[in-house]
Amino acid sequence: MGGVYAYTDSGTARNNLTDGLDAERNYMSQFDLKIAIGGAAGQGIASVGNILARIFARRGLHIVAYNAYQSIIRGGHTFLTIRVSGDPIATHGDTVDILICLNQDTLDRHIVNLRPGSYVIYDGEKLKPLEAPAKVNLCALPISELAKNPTNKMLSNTIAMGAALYLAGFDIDPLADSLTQQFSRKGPQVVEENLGSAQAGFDFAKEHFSPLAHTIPAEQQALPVVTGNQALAMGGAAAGVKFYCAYPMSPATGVLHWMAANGPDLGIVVRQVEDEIGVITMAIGAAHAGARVMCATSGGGFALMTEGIGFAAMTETPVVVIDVQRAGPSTGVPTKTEQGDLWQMLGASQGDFPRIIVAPTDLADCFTTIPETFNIVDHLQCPAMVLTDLLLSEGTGTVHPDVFKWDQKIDRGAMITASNGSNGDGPYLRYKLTDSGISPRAIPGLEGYIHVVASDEHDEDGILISDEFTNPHKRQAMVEKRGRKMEAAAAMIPAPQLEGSPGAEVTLLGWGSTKGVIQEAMAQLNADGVTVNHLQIKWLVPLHSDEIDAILSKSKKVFIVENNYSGQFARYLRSETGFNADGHIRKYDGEPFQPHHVVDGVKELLKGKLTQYVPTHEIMV
Amino acid sequence: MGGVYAYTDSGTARNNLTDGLDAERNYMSQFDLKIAIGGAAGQGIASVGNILARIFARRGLHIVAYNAYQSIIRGGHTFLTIRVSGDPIATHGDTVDILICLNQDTLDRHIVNLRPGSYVIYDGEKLKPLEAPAKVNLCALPISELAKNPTNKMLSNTIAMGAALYLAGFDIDPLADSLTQQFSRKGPQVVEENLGSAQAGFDFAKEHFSPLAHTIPAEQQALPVVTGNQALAMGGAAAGVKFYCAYPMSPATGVLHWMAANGPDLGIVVRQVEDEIGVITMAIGAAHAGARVMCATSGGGFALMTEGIGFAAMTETPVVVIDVQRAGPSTGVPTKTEQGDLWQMLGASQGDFPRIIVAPTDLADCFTTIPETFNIVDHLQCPAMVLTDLLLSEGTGTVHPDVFKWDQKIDRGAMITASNGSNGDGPYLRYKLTDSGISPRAIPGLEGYIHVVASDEHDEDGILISDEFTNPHKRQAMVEKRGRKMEAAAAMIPAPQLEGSPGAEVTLLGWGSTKGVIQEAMAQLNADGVTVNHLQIKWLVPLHSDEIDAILSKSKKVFIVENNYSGQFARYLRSETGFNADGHIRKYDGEPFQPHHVVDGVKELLKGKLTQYVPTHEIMV
Amino acid sequence: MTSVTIAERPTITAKDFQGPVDPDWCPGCGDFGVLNSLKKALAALGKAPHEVITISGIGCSSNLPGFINAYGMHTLHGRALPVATGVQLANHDLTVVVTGGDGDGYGIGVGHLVHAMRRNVNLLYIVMNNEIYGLTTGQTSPTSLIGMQTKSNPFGNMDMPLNPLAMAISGGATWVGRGFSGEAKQLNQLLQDGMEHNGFALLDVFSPCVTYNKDQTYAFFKERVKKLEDNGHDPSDWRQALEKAFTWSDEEIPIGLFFENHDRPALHETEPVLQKGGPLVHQSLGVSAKQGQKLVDKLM
Amino acid sequence: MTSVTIAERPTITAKDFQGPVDPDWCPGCGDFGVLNSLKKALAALGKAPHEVITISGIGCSSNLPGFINAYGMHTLHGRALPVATGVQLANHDLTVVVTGGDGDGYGIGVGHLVHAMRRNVNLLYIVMNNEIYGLTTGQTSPTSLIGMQTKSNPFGNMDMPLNPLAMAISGGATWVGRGFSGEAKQLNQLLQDGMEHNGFALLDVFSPCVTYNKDQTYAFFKERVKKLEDNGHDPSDWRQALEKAFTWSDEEIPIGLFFENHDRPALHETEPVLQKGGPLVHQSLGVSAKQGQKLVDKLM
Ligand SMILES: Cc1ncc(C[n+]2csc(CCOP(=O)(O)OP(=O)(O)O)c2C)c(N)n1
Ligand SMILES: Cc1ncc(C[n+]2csc(CCOP(=O)(O)OP(=O)(O)O)c2C)c(N)n1
Ligand code: SF4
Ligand code: SF4
Ligand SMILES: [Mg+2]
Ligand SMILES: [Mg+2]
Repeated sequence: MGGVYAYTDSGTARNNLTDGLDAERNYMSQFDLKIAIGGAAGQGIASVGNILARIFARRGLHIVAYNAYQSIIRGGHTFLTIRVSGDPIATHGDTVDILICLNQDTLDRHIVNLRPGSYVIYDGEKLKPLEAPAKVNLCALPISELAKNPTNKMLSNTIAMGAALYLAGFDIDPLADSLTQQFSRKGPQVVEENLGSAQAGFDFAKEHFSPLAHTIPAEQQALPVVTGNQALAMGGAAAGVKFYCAYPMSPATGVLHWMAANGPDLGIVVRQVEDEIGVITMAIGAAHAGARVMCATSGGGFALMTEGIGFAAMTETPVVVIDVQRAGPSTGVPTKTEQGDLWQMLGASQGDFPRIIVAPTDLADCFTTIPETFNIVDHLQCPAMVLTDLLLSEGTGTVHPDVFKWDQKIDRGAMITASNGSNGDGPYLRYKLTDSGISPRAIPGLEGYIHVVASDEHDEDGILISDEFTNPHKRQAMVEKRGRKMEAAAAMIPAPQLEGSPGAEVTLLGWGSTKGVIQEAMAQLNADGVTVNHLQIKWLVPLHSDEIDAILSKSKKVFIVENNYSGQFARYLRSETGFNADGHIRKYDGEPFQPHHVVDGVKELLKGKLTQYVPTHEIMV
Repeated sequence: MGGVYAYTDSGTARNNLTDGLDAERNYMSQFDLKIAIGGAAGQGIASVGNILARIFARRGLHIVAYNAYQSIIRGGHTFLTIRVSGDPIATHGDTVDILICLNQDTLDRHIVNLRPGSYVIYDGEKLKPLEAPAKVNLCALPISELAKNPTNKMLSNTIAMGAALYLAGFDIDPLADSLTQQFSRKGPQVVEENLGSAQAGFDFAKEHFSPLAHTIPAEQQALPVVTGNQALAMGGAAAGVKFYCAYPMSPATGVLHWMAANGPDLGIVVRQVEDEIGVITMAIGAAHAGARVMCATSGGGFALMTEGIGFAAMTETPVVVIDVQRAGPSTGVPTKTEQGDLWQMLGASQGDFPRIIVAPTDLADCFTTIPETFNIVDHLQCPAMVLTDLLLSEGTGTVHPDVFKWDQKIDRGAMITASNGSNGDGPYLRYKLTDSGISPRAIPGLEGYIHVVASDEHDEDGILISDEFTNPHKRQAMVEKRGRKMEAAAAMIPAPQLEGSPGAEVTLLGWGSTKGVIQEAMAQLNADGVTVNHLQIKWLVPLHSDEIDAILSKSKKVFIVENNYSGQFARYLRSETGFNADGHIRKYDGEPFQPHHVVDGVKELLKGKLTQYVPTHEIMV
Repeated sequence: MTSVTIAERPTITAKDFQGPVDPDWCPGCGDFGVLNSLKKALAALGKAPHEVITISGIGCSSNLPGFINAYGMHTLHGRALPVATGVQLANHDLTVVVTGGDGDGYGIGVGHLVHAMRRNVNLLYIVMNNEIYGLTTGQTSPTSLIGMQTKSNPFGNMDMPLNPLAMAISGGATWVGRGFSGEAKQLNQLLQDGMEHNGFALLDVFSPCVTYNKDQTYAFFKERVKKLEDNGHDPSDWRQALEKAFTWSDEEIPIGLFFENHDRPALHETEPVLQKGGPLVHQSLGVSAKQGQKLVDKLM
Repeated sequence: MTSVTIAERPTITAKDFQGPVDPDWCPGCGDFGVLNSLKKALAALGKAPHEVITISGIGCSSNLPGFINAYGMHTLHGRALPVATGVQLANHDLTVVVTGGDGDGYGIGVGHLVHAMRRNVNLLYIVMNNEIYGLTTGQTSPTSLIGMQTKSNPFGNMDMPLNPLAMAISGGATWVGRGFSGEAKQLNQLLQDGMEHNGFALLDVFSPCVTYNKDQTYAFFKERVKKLEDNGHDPSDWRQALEKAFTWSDEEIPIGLFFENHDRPALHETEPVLQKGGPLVHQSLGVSAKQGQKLVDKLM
């Protein structure tokens, strides 16, 4: 039996809930610290995360933060993990060194997962830990004693930060600076309360505990902290986006918020539209008029855009749509991650036409991909879909400041923007049949280039061949003209490269946002004596099938890692190459892979009894 | 290079324009007659076609009619071919025996394609043939002399029919009966004019020409003449559809028109909705309330429905959507055929979920498929897409009256429709985790079964696990529950069967509406000494991959025939099986395959120089 | 449908509509008031929970069906009305209540609203209008006032807000009202009347978002709302109704029943199949041999 | 944009707008009248063809851009308005004329219409209202009258028709008119006024479908239409405008300018980026090093 579920019936195993958390996996920097903060929505967790992230990033440490949250404004359970390292990192890691619990629920959920030597910080007067695993340090703070103002509930967060910084081996000054900055607009009293409380937390920890043993790297150039959505938006600005329109949808709304806040300064018109159909069609209108145009949504909003994607293709209008994937189908789990929209991108809209699909692989790549993609779509005059996911788009981390290159090449392709444009002989033909399939496009308003673009099939001059003048030969020529444009596409992008030793036992194959987790798993596996190399696919359409096939055919065993149920990439790869992977590591519970999930999966698959491994998420969020 | 165009770069040849029309290809019945009528929209061509079709079908002959028309109400060029045979037939064939030209344009376009021995009928007073091929009989009618009322322009059609019937070897009576019936409501004078004119045309032909040489079979049981859309609608009625809603869209509107005309009598509520988003969501509402619900659209309308498809999947609501494919992308060519929506069906909506996709293979199958599909979706509680195309849905032909079985099995699956329904112990759980993944559904209004269905992810009891109660383990269980439902699907449908000799040189592989043309090509090829067998795929999801693979792996050479540019089925098949075909025969000019296109393609591909053959449509319509 | 006759019914109270989980709305959210009044109104009308279906789109307000004990559908963003139309036509014995937000109903879903109104589908549509997108954490909605600063308009909204009541009155809704979740008693009555009305009833409710809308707060409305019934408004007069729909000032924002029209049949009453055969889901399926023969005969 | 100043302009006539092919509408179709009047109105305003863009959806009426010499976009069914909004905001030097049918604009596209009106996008929207779906060969449209028999309602339509003018007047359109393709002179004037209006102008035009609508024919309208300007109508008074919008009888179907409001800025005038920098397509692209540094600094 088969169908779209063809791959999923093969034997599947679950990892043991506590498996993989016991082993020490600090194979990277000397300095690698993981702090987690849990509590209810509305308890200020994101702000604790932001303060800590900035503190570390300002002294040049690398951070990655992942927030497991829910679609409610107050209550429920939010769990933010922030990992800090002396070296560049790409995931929030596997374990927690310091757990800050803002409510009992957090203590109950997470204490069982703590490793020996780790700390749990909580309000000792209000919360009671369940039995903790051996050698976990219970750091119960007497909050009411330490707080400098008993009516300010948020001070407990400040106290916990003070304690955490001591345990992490840092001094208090950067926290003091941050708090001063953060609270100065609320007046000196609030600043004082916060500074005093932070100090009290710090001192209490100093008195009762010894800090984690690691060497803190010397202070370096400060690093910017960015979310994937911000990086995408900034990439858009750098690429020369002049018109951004969107309809709010988690987890893509961050792009809109950045654009709305910065657009007016940057000369970008930003419009919130009535729905996603309006978004894509307004985007196409503005793009046809000559602007570089971007929009972003998530899977459900993209579904509404699909008719428009075909319209862009038929009129040959370049437009870039970001789809930030979340757990589906349908409304699904709006605050959880998944790589479940690939086939929606591949199948968006009826008929055959050129499209670009690209899945950025990390935060820096979110920025870089946008100008790259615009140059391609302007050249090919077709729509592009940029496929990220909640993990990447709402994920937060440091990137090197040089990533933000503002002098991007802006190549608008064969575009006529002035009346003395390169019309050549004869009347202007918007859809001139050329060898490349690319026909110079003139923007409306120019004398001498009048033409009509249509969603109906048309002739070289734009006149419809769908009504009175149907003609199978012209129709065939137009289909082939559009199709030919894809021949140039592959040459515009680099082929994917194998990372790691070519002769390795296992090749891990992933796409998009899983790059970091696979790399980290690869390092761990290699350290564990399992030789692994890695191929990450960014450009999905066009796909460098031959190059990929050449790499994979030399691999000993290929395991595909993806964050969905049905193996959307595995099936797509097979449709393009016929290639069958040896094993699959999949996750579709809403939470992202952690490195150990992949490590465990590889080891399990190597035993040869399974073809598919599905880890069970240990952290209950 | 690859991407969605992977297959299309391989060497492609064009047939010569007149190639394949010269050879005699009457390998079927002793009696095989092709009449074509051409003119402008508004000249009454469809009505001539209908009259002739009924005349032949009433005496038990088999007919197939295909109308090449345009998206205008008056003017342009319409070309209707009607083929009549003593044996069952499935295509309108390759050639024309009698060409009726209602305007000069038709004469100019089509006379060049006529074979020796054929006839061209036209108004000799108004139209002038270009040079005709040798031995074509020019049957110029003196219309003004023969017409019984000079002011009634439509009489020239009647005269032409009279002449055509004589040339075809029939007598005039059935035409007289038809005309009487057709015009009786316009009064005796109009009837008289028509009868007299028909007779005049008949007599004129008798006087000047000898009829075609063939034996006319004895009169048999009359056969019903039906379009694919009518058959789909009737299949819906037979399946127990109680609610039909749609938004008009060519070429799917015929289903709506049939339903609107017959629904009230049959107890079917028929609603025209404001758009296709409204259609699919209204359909889901009615289906959730307990009705069997169907709707139909074409690719652009389906694009708007995709978000709803995911909603049906998530709420586990059975609903059947017909997509009648037309030439895309976008508005494309609304009156032309294509098999270009397969990937849209495969990719419709974000996330992974069960869906059924079925492509009926002929007119009778249009009827039969609908009750089959309803029983499957009621069992699996998921959406189904029925994929036809303009060729099949607007194509007209005879079917055996026994095809219309009205005592269809109606199996609504695990459905609780009364308060004493099978609830078992404990509270009712709409999404109970079961081995099969199927959970009994209760319709709203029953005491004891209150529940809420949601597009958000939910627990067994329907309570959301997307907001406050997110839980990766429950999420995983729910994804797997829905996925498990597909395990039952394949067993509910028959595996495809190879037709023809298993050891043949070539296996022709097609899907959906191309069955007839491939069968006819196979017969021709076998007659020409090229042994060919044939595998036609109807059920696309689930796909019997193993069975198909087993058949194809035994084939010597597999050529895939499909009516699109990018090889949507070839790519899908490869995604499911890894199977690579040896050659491809594709057409994407808006017109359907004719048997000789496939015959020529096979012969060309067998020469070994090409992997893809694209015929050029000879008939300029 | 299996239902008991009124005489045998046990007394129904608001408690019977207590949902399986507590609402996860922010403390103080206006939607609590709507939910409570709805439960009371249903009880006051003597509806049994299984006779009622609430249908919503997506948004904070659209979470309501999960918080009430009744059949429910939590559909797609903006699509509650066509779903509800399907439900209502398939089983017109059900009491259909549609609930949602201003973004859901007046933004992405407004096209369906326009058509549902003119078709006079028999249902009550409650729009919890907080002049903001709540669930997506605070963007401009179609009813956000000019100048309002939101995450999507940090420099102030410049799009003129939509006037839902004027649109409904001039668009064919046969019952048009506005409530305020701070006016529970009137709201309860409006909900009852709207459910009793045969045809399309639109009830816009000011339901403050305490988290994201700092402009249109409880206090804002408390100061301004004036009850139509206190001022001799005649809801059968569309001119008066429109006049009041366009009234919005610091002195007066009218609430109450703006307009009603009892002269038009509801959609299901215009469907011969339903008039003949009763609720569709209880009618028999398929085609008899005789009917079938007639259909085939037409083809010959 | 390269354009000549008015003084240097060659005289423009309707002929300059002659399209590349003849319309393939049925002989007698009302849309011919609209096309002809539009060409004349454009010429009367002295527009050069390349300064104009016509944007349509899908339908017989939506084929118009193919039949006039101007820039054009023949978009998706129901989506002309958001496309046009994008064009207008990207280049507000263009004269944007949107054309389409009643099904396109009041049916599938009505949600966009509602929002485009309240945003006051500067364009003229011409709806060729034939009370039927023409291109799809004759189904009920949102303006089809009750009782009308069509292929999708062979037993007679029962849905109340939508009143586009009432919707526009109460929905924020700043210029609302109705023409009749049998009244060429008035139509020409209305088209000119609508194009000259700064903001959203809706012009509904009775444009008979001679092939599928046998009820609302030329004769039907000829007998009933009355010109507003002949009866002292005051288009600045929304109450009068609504009164007239609801007038539909065998004695009077008003045509002319129903309503206008010059007090609201058009959408592009509320966009600071456009007010500062002129048409967007002519502004420079990208981010300077200095601006970029500021953006990165915010992240540290
Ligand atoms: C197609 C689609 N687009 C966007 C969203 C994201 N979304 C969810 S709720 C919402 C707006 C909610 O606003 P409103 O209807 O006013 O409800 P409130 O939360 O204010 O009660 C949006 C935009 C979605 N779920 N689906
Ligand atoms: C998404 C979508 N649904 C349906 C159609 C089919 N369609 C084309 S035109 C049309 C209606 C046209 O009616 P109207 O807008 O009134 O234009 P008219 O032909 O009467 O001028 C429809 C339903 C389509 N093109 N796209
Ligand atoms: S965000 Fe606003 S609308 Fe949503 S629950 Fe909170 S207060 Fe209510
Ligand atoms: S069908 Fe009607 S609307 Fe279309 S062109 Fe013909 S007359 Fe005009
Ligand atoms: Mg809201
Ligand atoms: Mg129309």
